[in-house]
Amino acid sequence: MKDFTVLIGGKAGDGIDRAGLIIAHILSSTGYRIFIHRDYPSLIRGGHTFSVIRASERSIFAHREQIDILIALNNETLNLHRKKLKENCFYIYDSGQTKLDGDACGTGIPIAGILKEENAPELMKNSCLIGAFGKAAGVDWDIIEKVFKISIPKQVELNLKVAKRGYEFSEKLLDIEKIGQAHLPVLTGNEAIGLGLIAGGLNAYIGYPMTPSSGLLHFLAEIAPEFNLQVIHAENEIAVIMMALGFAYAGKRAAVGTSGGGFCLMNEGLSLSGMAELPALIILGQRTGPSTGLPTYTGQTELFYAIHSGHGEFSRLVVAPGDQHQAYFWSATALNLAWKYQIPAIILSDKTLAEGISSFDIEKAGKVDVSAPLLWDKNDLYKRYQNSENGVSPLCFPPQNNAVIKVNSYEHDEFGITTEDFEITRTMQEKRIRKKEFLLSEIEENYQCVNVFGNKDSETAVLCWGSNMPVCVEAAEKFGLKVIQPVVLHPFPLKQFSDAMSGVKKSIDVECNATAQMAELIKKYGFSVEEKILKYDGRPFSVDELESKLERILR
Amino acid sequence: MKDFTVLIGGKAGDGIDRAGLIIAHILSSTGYRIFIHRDYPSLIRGGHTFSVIRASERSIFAHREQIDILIALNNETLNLHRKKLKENCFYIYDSGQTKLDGDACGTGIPIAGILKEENAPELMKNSCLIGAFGKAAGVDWDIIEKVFKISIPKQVELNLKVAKRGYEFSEKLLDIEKIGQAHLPVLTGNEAIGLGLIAGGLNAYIGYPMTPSSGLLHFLAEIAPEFNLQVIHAENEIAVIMMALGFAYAGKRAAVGTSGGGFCLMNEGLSLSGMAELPALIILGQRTGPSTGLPTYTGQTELFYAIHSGHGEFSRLVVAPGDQHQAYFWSATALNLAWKYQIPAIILSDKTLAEGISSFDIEKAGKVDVSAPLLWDKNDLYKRYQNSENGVSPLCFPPQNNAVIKVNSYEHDEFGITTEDFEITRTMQEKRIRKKEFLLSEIEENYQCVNVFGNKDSETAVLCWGSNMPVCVEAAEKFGLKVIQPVVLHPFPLKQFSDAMSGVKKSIDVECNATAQMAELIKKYGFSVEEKILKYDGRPFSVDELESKLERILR
Amino acid sequence: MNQVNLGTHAKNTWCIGCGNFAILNAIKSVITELIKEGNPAENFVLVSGIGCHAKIVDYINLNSFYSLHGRVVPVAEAIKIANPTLKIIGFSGDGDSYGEGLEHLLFAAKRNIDITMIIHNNRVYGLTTGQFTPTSPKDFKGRSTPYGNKEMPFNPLELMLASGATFVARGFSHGIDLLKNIFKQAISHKGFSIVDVLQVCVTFYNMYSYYSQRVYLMEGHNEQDFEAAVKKAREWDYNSDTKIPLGIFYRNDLPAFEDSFLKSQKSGIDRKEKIKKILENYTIG
Amino acid sequence: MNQVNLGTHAKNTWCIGCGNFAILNAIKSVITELIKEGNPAENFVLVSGIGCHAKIVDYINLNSFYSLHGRVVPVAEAIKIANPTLKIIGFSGDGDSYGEGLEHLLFAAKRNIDITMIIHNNRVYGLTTGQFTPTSPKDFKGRSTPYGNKEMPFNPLELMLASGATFVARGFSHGIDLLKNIFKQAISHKGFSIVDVLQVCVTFYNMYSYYSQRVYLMEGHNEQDFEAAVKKAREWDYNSDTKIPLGIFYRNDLPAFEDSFLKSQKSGIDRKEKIKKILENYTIG
Ligand SMILES: Cc1ncc(C[n+]2csc(CCOP(=O)(O)OP(=O)(O)O)c2C)c(N)n1
Ligand SMILES: Cc1ncc(C[n+]2csc(CCOP(=O)(O)OP(=O)(O)O)c2C)c(N)n1
Ligand code: SF4
Ligand code: SF4
Ligand SMILES: [Mg+2]
Ligand SMILES: [Mg+2]
Repeated sequence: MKDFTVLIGGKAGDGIDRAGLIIAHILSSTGYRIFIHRDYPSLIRGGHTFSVIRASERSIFAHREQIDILIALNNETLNLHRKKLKENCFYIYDSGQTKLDGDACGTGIPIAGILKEENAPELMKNSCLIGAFGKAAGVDWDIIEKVFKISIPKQVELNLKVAKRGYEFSEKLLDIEKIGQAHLPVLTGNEAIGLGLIAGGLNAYIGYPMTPSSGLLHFLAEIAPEFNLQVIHAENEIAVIMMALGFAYAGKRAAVGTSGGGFCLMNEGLSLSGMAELPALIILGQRTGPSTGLPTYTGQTELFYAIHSGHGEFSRLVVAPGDQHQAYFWSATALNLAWKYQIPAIILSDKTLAEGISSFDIEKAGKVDVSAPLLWDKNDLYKRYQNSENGVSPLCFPPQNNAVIKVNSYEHDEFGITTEDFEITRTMQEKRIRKKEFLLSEIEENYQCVNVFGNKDSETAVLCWGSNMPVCVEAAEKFGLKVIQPVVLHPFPLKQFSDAMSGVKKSIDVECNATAQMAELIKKYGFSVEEKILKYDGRPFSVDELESKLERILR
Repeated sequence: MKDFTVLIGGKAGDGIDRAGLIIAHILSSTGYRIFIHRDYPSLIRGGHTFSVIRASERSIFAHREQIDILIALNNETLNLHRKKLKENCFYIYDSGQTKLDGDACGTGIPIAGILKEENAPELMKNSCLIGAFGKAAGVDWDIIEKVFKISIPKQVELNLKVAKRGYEFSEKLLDIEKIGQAHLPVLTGNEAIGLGLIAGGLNAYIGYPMTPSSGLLHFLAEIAPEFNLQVIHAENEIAVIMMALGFAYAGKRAAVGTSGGGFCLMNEGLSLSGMAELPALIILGQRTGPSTGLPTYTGQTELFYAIHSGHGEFSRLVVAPGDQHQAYFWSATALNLAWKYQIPAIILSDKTLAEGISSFDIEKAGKVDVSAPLLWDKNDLYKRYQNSENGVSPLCFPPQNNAVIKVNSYEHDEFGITTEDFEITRTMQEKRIRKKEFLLSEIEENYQCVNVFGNKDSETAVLCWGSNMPVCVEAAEKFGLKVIQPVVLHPFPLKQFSDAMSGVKKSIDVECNATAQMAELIKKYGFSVEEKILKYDGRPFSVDELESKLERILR
Repeated sequence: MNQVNLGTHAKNTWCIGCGNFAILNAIKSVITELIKEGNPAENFVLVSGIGCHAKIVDYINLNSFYSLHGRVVPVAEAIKIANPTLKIIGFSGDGDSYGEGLEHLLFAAKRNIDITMIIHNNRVYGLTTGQFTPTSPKDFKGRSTPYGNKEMPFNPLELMLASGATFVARGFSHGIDLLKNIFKQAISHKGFSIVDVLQVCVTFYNMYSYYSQRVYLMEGHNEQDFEAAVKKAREWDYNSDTKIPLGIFYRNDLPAFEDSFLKSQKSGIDRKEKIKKILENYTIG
Repeated sequence: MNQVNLGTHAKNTWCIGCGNFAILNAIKSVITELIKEGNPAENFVLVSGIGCHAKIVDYINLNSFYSLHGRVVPVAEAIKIANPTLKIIGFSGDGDSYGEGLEHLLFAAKRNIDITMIIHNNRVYGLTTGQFTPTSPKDFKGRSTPYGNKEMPFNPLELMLASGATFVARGFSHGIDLLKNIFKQAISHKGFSIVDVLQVCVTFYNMYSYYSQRVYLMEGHNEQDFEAAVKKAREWDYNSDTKIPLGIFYRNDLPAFEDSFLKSQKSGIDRKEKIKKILENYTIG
């Protein structure tokens, strides 16, 4: 069995996340590629929460509905998820919490008894279940031992004892083959973005907690000392974006992360970034909206908003990576491009990507580096807004001897001094807007802005963007379809997209929103979609779900 | 002469605005229709400022470049504007301020001397020049006297004395015919919007000063007692929009006004308006952006932003009136529609409309009324978000016996209680989005959402929106072209627009922005424009300027 | 009207032991009393922000506006101005009203508008799982400050007194009788009232025993004396290790903002007639 | 370096007699002195908001960031953290920093970050032509409050003291020597400093003679004494008709925020190597 799924569920506060991650590490260290989908409500305790851990021989970034093993911390979990089991009895449960009815057959672990006997606290019940899972999946005990030793901060020995009891109590259900592949790290999308930013030269991260981007703030705050990163949790999102622009003025690469509500508050600063030509990188983690919505669930509703946010007209970059590898690559690249063109860049993430966990292969992600922006040559008088063919002016940063560096939110002349002159206004508007064309031709030439997956000869294509890419690729495989994913969404890579669409007779648009925003976007360029598969209940597509929706369309 | 233009200019702080307005009233009371274009820098004193007062037999809302009489308070004015004079010598100037060169010929008024002789303060120099203008334009003295008596708050007699001296000193330059038309009031666009809102049932206006919308705040604050209006100047724009939603919750119709930067800060509240289904009316006065830009100049750069602002997906209404009459009508109508559908509505205004002054004929503006929203029938249990065919739920307001009224920024059930259930989420998303279709069919049926002017049989159409409408209509007339103006921009009135476009072979897009946003918008519906006339230097088109641009295209 | 049922069908999802329960119970009992005393239930409007605290409006079967993070105050103000007969109670968190929305809070105090703000001050962001807030002590290790935060906390009572609040009090989530007492007086106070509740977050910042050892009820304190109030408020600065006074720090009867506002709509204004009249003023000459 | 020319090609557009000229002249002369004393000109960064006050950055030939209405503070803070060798001077208005951006100001004071904020407090919105601001007196008739505003003003000094500012002063635009003196000390102060300048707006709120009759320079005041500072700050509440003290109210040397922050980038971090190391921590088992 080289592709299987484990679901572990319980109440919020039960430590499901952590337990899921340990299971993932156990499977990862046997050579599997991992994806974890986390489903949890916006609350701290109570409420049903579960993690779907999928392991496969191949690199994966989507979950499946059908499960091979179910681990249930409570009755609710069993009731909600048992029907997804491929094999009726392949579940592990706490026999103290759950009374099975007539057709009982799973593996009940008497956790309370075990904990009591080992003199272990209640929160070690997860260790016990993980142990039981290990046996059920046929994992060698020493692998479990190794993972526990590294990942459990306190009382490892006791945890191991409890786990061992679970291991011994359980029975083997699956026969998981070992895979002779490198053991890869397992990361959230937020972490992949964070590492990409660092690879792209990040100096400062400013944030205000907001799901699903808080994890990025936490991650960067944690590793800050390693990179002399300045990580600031500011008073609100307005301060966040304004601080980022202050850093940019001082020559430091800054990024900020938020979700819809916080992004709203950053719009004024975004417009300033465009006007003052101060690079800014914004990670916009989408979730189910409008307004507070479902804070811990997903959505893809900010495509147009990202493209049109902020008043006035100016150039910007909008990219929507689809998995950890793209997240790493495009975070670094967007940061470099923001600095090269002195523009705002937006990385459209979402809950699925940001908090989804998967195996990460840095070699597969693509090479990135810190590329220097255009710097002042120190000849002549310094003009912060010197006009140029591609609209980009040489930069320098205070303190710089013999240069006066003035940036301005008003319309300004080349020196950055306020003007209301109509000719200068026109010239400067054009300077700022022109950058878009140069940016577009650079990226169409140098980057894979539109990805094509699957059967490239198919006349039917699945169109998708962002975190829907992996699930589309996997589901499309079954039907031999082509999958087209524009990863750069603005400026729109029309050349690459048209190439990708050549030969396509029927296209099926897959999005996590109710109004088919990407379909709407490409309409402007003369492309229409024949079918739409839209989901807007906060939950991402599973592979099986999308397969069955495609099937209905295709038959 | 039944269409002529007067330009009065000087330094900021010289009282040009006021003088222009008095001239307008003088001309208005002789039966002329008036339009004033005000050009002033973002500063309080110094800097060149001028008003172009145009008078015509016909209703007008645009200025001309060529002028009939120039009134110059200083040398700069003379130098900047003399070349626009149709007749070389038709200018009036302060002979104390300005030394003419060789070919001198205008009417120099020795203002300082006159003021001294009359013992009048310096600021009465404008009265002197207005008097001189009166004679030059052939206006009867008693008309001037009447206007002065009503519009000058202090020292009327002395002002009149000074004016009379100017009158006597001057000579007749033009022969202005009296026009046997009703004497109409002269209003800014902001004032027309304010009156429209009141006609639509406004109870509260919340604002934070920002050009070009501050005038609306000032106007409504002034007339508040007449209508028991609550007018609040809040601490910032976030408070402004949140207060508006508080008023809506309590059953009071509220509107807010701002410009781009303040609108950014309102985005989060806009999304809440969509989610909580609390009606909100936002007047977005566009100016030259991005960022602070040119605060006192114009632009049309927020079309897409108005349509896509705020995170998540929900229904909204976006209208862009083109002149005082449309401003009045659509402000009332948008307020009614916002309440009928419980959605946010945005009125896209701009500096040209908001601060432009023109004659206003309430009969021509169209009939408006306060229409009641759907109210709870007081049977059954009250559900704030009761699902319904068109997505609209019955309203009631606290205090309401036997009803508990809960609104919520989270996804919620029909009672307004938070939910994370996927089915309720889907249902509620659809409820909110569905309103758009019903709104669209209602407005396409009941309102003129797309206006057609000029030669309806022409195969060439000028496309425009917002405050460009009047200048397009006038310029197009010269060439016998059709003019198409969608006044509702979202939801897009495709049926009416297609009808308007039927028979059009060539279309010329006229916009005050650099990226042709409306052309971009209609592209999605399969319409392309053959030519674009774009202006983005902060200044509105004058009729002559647009005529010459059209001419270049048409020949 | 002797049976008041304030429950709803919403499932309570606070952690077991959370200090929010005390606030919920206290406010329910105070409102129940007020209703029994003759205040119609429909006259109450609850407003909340976003955070653990904010869920409280889902749990009380009264009019409510579940608003945005940091935006309790302007919503509450507007509802009050729109209809001064309503009793507005705002529930907010320390992240909510001392952080994201601090400015609104200060302006409401400045205006002395007649709303009651109850701050669930657990000195941590609960709902977003444990970051530092404006009242967390210096060196607090939260998820955004794993090496300790570098800022001193605000003393919100001092800020409120400096801003013009006319009723300022502090309660503790483990002293429900005091909470009831304070809430009732705060709601009855005409003008802006704020109650800072030291609400224990058992999950991310469990200060239960710390507080229990330090809190004491002020006695003999003159609530009308502004200087004394400031002094008392400064006794504990939310950082140093001292005794923590509880109770009402300040109370002053001054004209409330909404009183100087125009009264709610007289019915029967003939808008059309009046518009015509106004237009006459614009028809000069 | 004896000739310092701080002029620019921007045309000055303030009204004749505006109090902003005094602030401009004072700051130019202080900076000139500081440059002559050996502080490189390029080490100064001026930050402004939007308003009449904000134009000042166009008139001084030094590094500057002409920011947004209300957003001077976060920009100034970030530049300081990005490079602590820079001297950051923020120019802001009363609408700007006591209104729209008040929250940022309080947080900067709380952090005690080493920036200097100069508030051109003309108690009116100048640039938007005369509306009331948070420091306008009650009953002020501005364009948004033609019948008088209904709110008491803030006392910004009191708020600043309550927020943790370590240098608090008040100047007057018609006392340039005092301004110079205060500005120089404020800039030299290590930590957050604020100077509230009673700046006369001759066009919309001409308080020149009012102030002239009431201002006095504090003497014998102990700047280190917080209690005394609060008392002095409360002497005039920006509303009542009393004497108005000028000078430095408070000064305290405490650790500044940016000091506890990581120092600016060591060069030569091998990002790729370190990323690999971090990934190892995510490769468990
Ligand atoms: C504009 C915005 N930024 C961030 C968030 C995310 N968020 C939700 S609750 C919260 C913190 C709440 O902290 P607090 O007010 O102290 O409430 P508690 O959970 O502690 O009761 C944050 C940051 C949001 N909803 N909106
Ligand atoms: C977000 C935003 N809201 C409103 C404005 C409009 N605006 C520009 S300056 C100003 C007031 C400035 O007042 P103050 O800070 O006191 O400065 P002053 O002109 O008096 O020096 C306002 C409201 C703006 N630029 N941005
Ligand atoms: S996280 Fe803290 S504040 Fe939130 S419910 Fe749990 S204990 Fe209460
Ligand atoms: S309006 Fe007032 S503050 Fe502005 S420049 Fe004129 S006098 Fe100065
Ligand atoms: Mg909290
Ligand atoms: Mg001011």
